[in-house]
Amino acid sequence: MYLSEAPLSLDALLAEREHPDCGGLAIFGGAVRDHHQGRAVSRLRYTAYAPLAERRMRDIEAIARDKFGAPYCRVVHRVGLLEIGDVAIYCVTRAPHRAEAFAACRWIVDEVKHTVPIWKEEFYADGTSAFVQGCCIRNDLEHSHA
Amino acid sequence: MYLSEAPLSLDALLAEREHPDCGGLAIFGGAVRDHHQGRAVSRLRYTAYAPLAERRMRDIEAIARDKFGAPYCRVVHRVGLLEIGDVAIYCVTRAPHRAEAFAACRWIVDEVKHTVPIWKEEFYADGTSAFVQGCCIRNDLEHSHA
Amino acid sequence: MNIRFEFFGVMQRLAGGAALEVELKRSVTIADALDELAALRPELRLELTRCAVASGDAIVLRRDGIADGSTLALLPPVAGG
Amino acid sequence: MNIRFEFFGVMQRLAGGAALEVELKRSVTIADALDELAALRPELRLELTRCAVASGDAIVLRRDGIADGSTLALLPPVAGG
Repeated sequence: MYLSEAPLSLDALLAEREHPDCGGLAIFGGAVRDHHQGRAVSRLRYTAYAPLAERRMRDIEAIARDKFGAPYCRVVHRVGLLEIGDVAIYCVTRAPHRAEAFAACRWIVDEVKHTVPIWKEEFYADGTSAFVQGCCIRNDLEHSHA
Repeated sequence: MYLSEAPLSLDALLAEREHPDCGGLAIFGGAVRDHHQGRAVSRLRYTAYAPLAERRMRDIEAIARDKFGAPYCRVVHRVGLLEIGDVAIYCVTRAPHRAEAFAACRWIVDEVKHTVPIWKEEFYADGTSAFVQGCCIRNDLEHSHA
Repeated sequence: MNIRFEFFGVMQRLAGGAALEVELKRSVTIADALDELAALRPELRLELTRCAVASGDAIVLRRDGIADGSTLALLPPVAGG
Repeated sequence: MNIRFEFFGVMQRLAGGAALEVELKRSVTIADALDELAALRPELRLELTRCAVASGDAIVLRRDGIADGSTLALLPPVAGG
């Protein structure tokens, strides 16, 4: 499971497997903040293009396992309406030592933010809303026509 | 609570407070591995000098809050006999953004390992045991007589 | 040929809907198809330059060809996490 | 004067116990006290050079003075986490 309409469960991710060879467990959780760039945020909506999002999240996990030597790498992202304090993303990594676990965790979260087709719409206390400026994921800008 | 004979509860640490201004949650867990420097480990015993250990862990949290701008920093360490897979240390940090949360978490874990009077005795599959080589915490080596 | 465009993120707001089926007259490549879409819906033109285009679970390039009956997902800059 | 030494980590194994009460003859500083302990228990001498010394929740230095009835915790290199 990569995308979830239901609240994310850290316990479920932690229970997925036993890891007697992994001494380091790193976790990142990204929660909804009550403000962004000076504006009061009341809630968020995340949407995703699921076919590519799930494929990329799976690929990111696999790359991280190799790149950092972290045998267990998992990342999940919430979609739908979220309230302040709700967790939008959890990443859990396990590696023999803490350095690799931290590095893998950080890298995965950055990759998901920068490359996975997920969008964040902020709803403000004043009743307006806006999509948060993001990262362009075109990989053909040299060949651009449109 | 800084030192615990009972198994550490991550849920308890996560529930300690609400943090509407903190979007980044970083967690580190250090678990007992089944081997160390090529030897098969069957269990560990952690012991501590509690008066100084607890004071230092409290100080490390306070320094991390200031140093990294991470309003919530907590670290707990298990003492007593631990089995393979048992968690020896949990560190939980919350900050407005993920960079500070990760940095604070990493720094705290390193500080605890290097400066807090806790000792690790490894019991091997062959029935022997040894204290793990650690970090000297004397701060008066210039004035050393003994 | 008939192409179904699907809109995500801010594209959905700009397009006023989740999808649009269009009969394209002269398109051979993805780039052609986006040009025809922009001609039909000028309000999408600027944001289209920032969109990746996906078909199923893969990104397709502007120079790639298109087939009748395709669905193209238009993916503006992403902001998960 | 009477001093109680408490042993932690590998010091406890070397000393064969958790604590030792000693009547010191000629000690003024912590360094003196550790010298007298090492004279009484030569098997501790090497590891003592790597020990920090604590009194309550504070580290004390080799040059600090000692008082009759003190308890000194001997803390070898640490390895938590």
